[in-house]
Amino acid sequence: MADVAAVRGTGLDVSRVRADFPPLAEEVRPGVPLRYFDSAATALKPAPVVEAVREFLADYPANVHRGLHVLSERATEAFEGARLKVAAHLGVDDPAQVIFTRGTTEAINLVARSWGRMALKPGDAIVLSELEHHANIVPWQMIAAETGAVLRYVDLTDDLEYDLDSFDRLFDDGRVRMVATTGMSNVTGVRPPVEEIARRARGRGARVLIDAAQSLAHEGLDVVELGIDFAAFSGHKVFGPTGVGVLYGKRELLEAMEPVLGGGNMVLRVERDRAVWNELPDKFEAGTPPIAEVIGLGAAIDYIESLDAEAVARHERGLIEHAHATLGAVEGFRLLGPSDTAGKGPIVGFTLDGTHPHDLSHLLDRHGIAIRAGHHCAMPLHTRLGIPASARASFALYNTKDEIDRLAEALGSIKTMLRRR
Amino acid sequence: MADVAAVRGTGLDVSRVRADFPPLAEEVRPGVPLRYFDSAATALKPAPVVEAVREFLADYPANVHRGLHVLSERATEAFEGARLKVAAHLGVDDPAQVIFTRGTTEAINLVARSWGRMALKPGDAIVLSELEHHANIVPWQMIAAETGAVLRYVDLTDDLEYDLDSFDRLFDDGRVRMVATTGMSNVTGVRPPVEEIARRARGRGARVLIDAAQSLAHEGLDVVELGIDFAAFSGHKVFGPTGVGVLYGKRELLEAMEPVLGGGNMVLRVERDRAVWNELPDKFEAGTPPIAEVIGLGAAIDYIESLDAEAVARHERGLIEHAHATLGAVEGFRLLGPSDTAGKGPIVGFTLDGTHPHDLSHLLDRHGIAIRAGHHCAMPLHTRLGIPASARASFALYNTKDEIDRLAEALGSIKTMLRRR
Amino acid sequence: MDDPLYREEILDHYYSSPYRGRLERADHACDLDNPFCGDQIHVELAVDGDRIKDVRFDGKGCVISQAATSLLAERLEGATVEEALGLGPADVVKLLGMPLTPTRMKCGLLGWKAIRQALTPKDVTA
Amino acid sequence: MDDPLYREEILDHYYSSPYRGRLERADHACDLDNPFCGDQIHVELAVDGDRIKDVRFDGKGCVISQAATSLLAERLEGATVEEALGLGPADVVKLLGMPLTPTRMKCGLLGWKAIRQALTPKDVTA
Ligand SMILES: Cc1ncc(COP(=O)(O)O)c(C=O)c1O
Ligand SMILES: Cc1ncc(COP(=O)(O)O)c(C=O)c1O
Repeated sequence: MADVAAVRGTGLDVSRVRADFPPLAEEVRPGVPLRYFDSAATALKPAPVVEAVREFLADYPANVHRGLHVLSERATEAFEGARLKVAAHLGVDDPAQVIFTRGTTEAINLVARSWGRMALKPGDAIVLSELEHHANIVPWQMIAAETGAVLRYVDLTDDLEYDLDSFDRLFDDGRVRMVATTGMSNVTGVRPPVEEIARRARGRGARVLIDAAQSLAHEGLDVVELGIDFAAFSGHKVFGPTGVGVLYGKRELLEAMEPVLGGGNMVLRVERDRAVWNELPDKFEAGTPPIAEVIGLGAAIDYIESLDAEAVARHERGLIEHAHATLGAVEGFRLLGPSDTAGKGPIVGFTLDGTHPHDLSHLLDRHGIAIRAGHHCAMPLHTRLGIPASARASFALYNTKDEIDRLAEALGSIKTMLRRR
Repeated sequence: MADVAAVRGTGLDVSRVRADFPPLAEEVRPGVPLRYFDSAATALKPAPVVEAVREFLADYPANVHRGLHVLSERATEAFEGARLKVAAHLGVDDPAQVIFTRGTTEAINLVARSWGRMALKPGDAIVLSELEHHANIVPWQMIAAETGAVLRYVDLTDDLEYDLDSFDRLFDDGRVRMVATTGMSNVTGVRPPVEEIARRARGRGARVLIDAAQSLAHEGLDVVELGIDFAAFSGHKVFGPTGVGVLYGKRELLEAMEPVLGGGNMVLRVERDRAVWNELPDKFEAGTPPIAEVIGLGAAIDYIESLDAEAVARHERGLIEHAHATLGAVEGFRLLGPSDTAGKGPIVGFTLDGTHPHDLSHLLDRHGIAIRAGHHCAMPLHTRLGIPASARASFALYNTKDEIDRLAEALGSIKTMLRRR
Repeated sequence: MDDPLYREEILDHYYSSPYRGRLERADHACDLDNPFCGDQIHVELAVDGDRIKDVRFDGKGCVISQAATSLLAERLEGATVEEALGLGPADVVKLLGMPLTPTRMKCGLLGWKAIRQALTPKDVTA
Repeated sequence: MDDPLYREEILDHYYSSPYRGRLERADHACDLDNPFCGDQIHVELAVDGDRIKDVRFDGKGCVISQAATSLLAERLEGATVEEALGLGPADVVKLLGMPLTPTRMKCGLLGWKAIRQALTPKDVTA
């Protein structure tokens, strides 16, 4: 791999990182090594994450909370330890502000339903953008239908970037109560200016939710510094296991909000006809939590923090610049979103003229190359683009420029192969 | 182990089964082997389950649904294969009736909210019993508060068994719309007569939900034969991973019900202001599902089905009879619930005179013995019993009579140690 | 790295199917789409008694969805309606000459579903 | 299998604490319970100036919650209110002479919380 040595100089030893991710050493078919460009769908899991999950399931698979035997104490310690790690990673002092969910989707639904029911009145507005994933659209549609609130969409620029002028105009009538925005588009990699969005929204009395599902795999998120009200992300996209996600919320809001799920652990007392809610974070964690998964997420956070964040960012910036240059040179390649890499993360949404994304993805798989094809759960964005589907190559810290070169080559050869005879 | 040979004759090779559960071979402290009597909180996981989860995370950690590369196809196949296994285990032909959730708690909440909003009117009644776990009480309290429905509780007999006469009387005014009952009390092991409950409820036009969280670890559940409308269980209590559970529902009901969580996968189409729901089961599975966990649950179902169910039942019957006899002989031991083992599963809820359950559990841990102490998320039952907390020893197929003898001995020695001087 | 699924014959059906187009008079027709990939298919059939005389299709989509529809059209011209309704997913796979993964199956079966739906008496359609 | 946490001294505090009972006149009092295990504690304090003269407690619960409260009562008789409010969880652990697991900590701190709450000026209580 040509660029490994170069990168080493920057503080990220990519070949060592790659050794932590078993599939990268595999061949998907004899002689065809895997090139994994689907980290935006789910990231590969480093060995310590896999081991943390395995260890819990095999060695101390006990339920947490109020167990008084050795296995349960160990499980509880690992579980609550992971909460501390997540809190620290988000810049939060108080671990009770970290609620474990199944994923980003459940986290956003929790806010939409619980905060929404409490705060939204008919005519109130929720501001979204066409960059959003369905997870940050449909829950708001549902609560809007229930409360009589309305959705407003920020315009995108021609480059598919978040338009702050359009954003400002949505506040004219003073009805905006919530601004929910992705930290990074999962289709184009575009990063809305969340600091500025948060600042302006707060200044106008609106709450702010950041969908950090994509961004947190590439950059930190200091929720306190940003002063945001809610943030959501998924374990499986930040090198952790499936089945776990996080909702961060401001304490005053979480305390005022009603729980969404009823059951064990979220109550202090249950009588026949009423119950008294437990304190944070338990109030929002009904039932047996995803214990192995939370512990695995803790290991993933450890993994991320063990790396030099600056070096990772530099490496990923190198990847996206290389991808724009190399893939952009392929005949018929059309990039979705800005060609300038400054405002985006390492995700390349594209189409290849005359080729359906499904065929492309299918045929790339013959080359061992994993990308995604489809609407990527971002139909409003595709409607705006006037295409039903697109192809997406997404990169993570374990990818290399060399791999991207293989993608460019494969695109070229597929284009030739599919050429109309 | 004295009884292993005896049990072998019945078709269950307990020592071989034990070898599948790594913690059973461990010492919790030097010289102190683990005796795990906390399976009702969470069951230990057999090696094939641990391996199935590990394999997904390490070797093919791809997102499911509509991925066109080799890893994603493999993940999708394993994921949907697990759904088929669960369906078959429940006697269901149509896998779309199997919805994956985080656990029993989320499954019951889904029904309470979605079916409840659709079906419940002010004054309608939901029938519960004091045997229920908070997971089968609080969600109904919440939807009752929202819809104006009321809860009615079936009386228990003096032996803490489900009283069918009292049950019948609750139907006098024709307002009962739902009967939700546990398949097995997690405190006493009592098994309500679910067949009869289902028959009578159906005959009076009420829907039936079975909380199979405890029962499914010990006996099959044929939802079609029972003719029930909904059933819920958790992976982690049937030897599977944490983070996954199942809701079974009748197709006609699931089709009429609205989704609870919005996001990716549960929609066919998303426009700016509206969305069209997907078909079953996707409509109720928003976002990235717990993929590793579902696959692990599939392995757990395989494991259960690889054993001779009759032999397991006989073994567990032997355990509970032995426990009643042996523990019952300990001075000051008070059994909660019926002393007849016929109507109960392998769970012993008890108190030991003059000993607080917490001290008991703490001190048993010194003997390597893991039990639970507390209200076990069944406060209404404890209120009825007039005690704030109890101790619980719960058994699974991997326990032995020999282990139960150790528990009896330890109870005796703790009683002596704590004796007032 | 060639994929036998995308062989010459299949690409011919994709790029220049003789069955692409519209009929002067269709007895049955159906529009279907797969929102997940945006594939769209329109099929038309002309039937004489219980025999299928002509099949045409139109649509946008991936090679597999379009070629499979064309192959089906070829297979069904001259067949009886009963025969057409008797075809299952396995027959579509046979026409394509290659097994499909579950995800690709959805592409492969779009035309089959449309034809089925077109030929199914309306009062029985779910 | 003996547990040093449940040693003679602790059991004495549990079974026959000299601090169990009620005061004739209490200046401060508090009731607390832990719904998860049903432990209940009632504490009373008599204060002279800024000095704690007498402490009594009553309650039901596990050895740890009751003994810890008794040990605290012993420790606080004669101490200043400021000193009492300065005690933290670590001090309770020191009195018990053994580390507690997080779950057991909840038992161990019940009396400490009750005393703290009793001594905290009411307008500051959260
Ligand atoms: C009878 C019963 N129902 C429901 C539950 C809740 O299951 P979970 O915590 O896995 O959601 C449990 C276990 O805690 C239980 O024993
Ligand atoms: C930006 C964004 N938000 C939300 C989600 C939903 O995450 P999950 O499916 O893990 O709930 C995703 C990923 O699918 C995403 O990319």
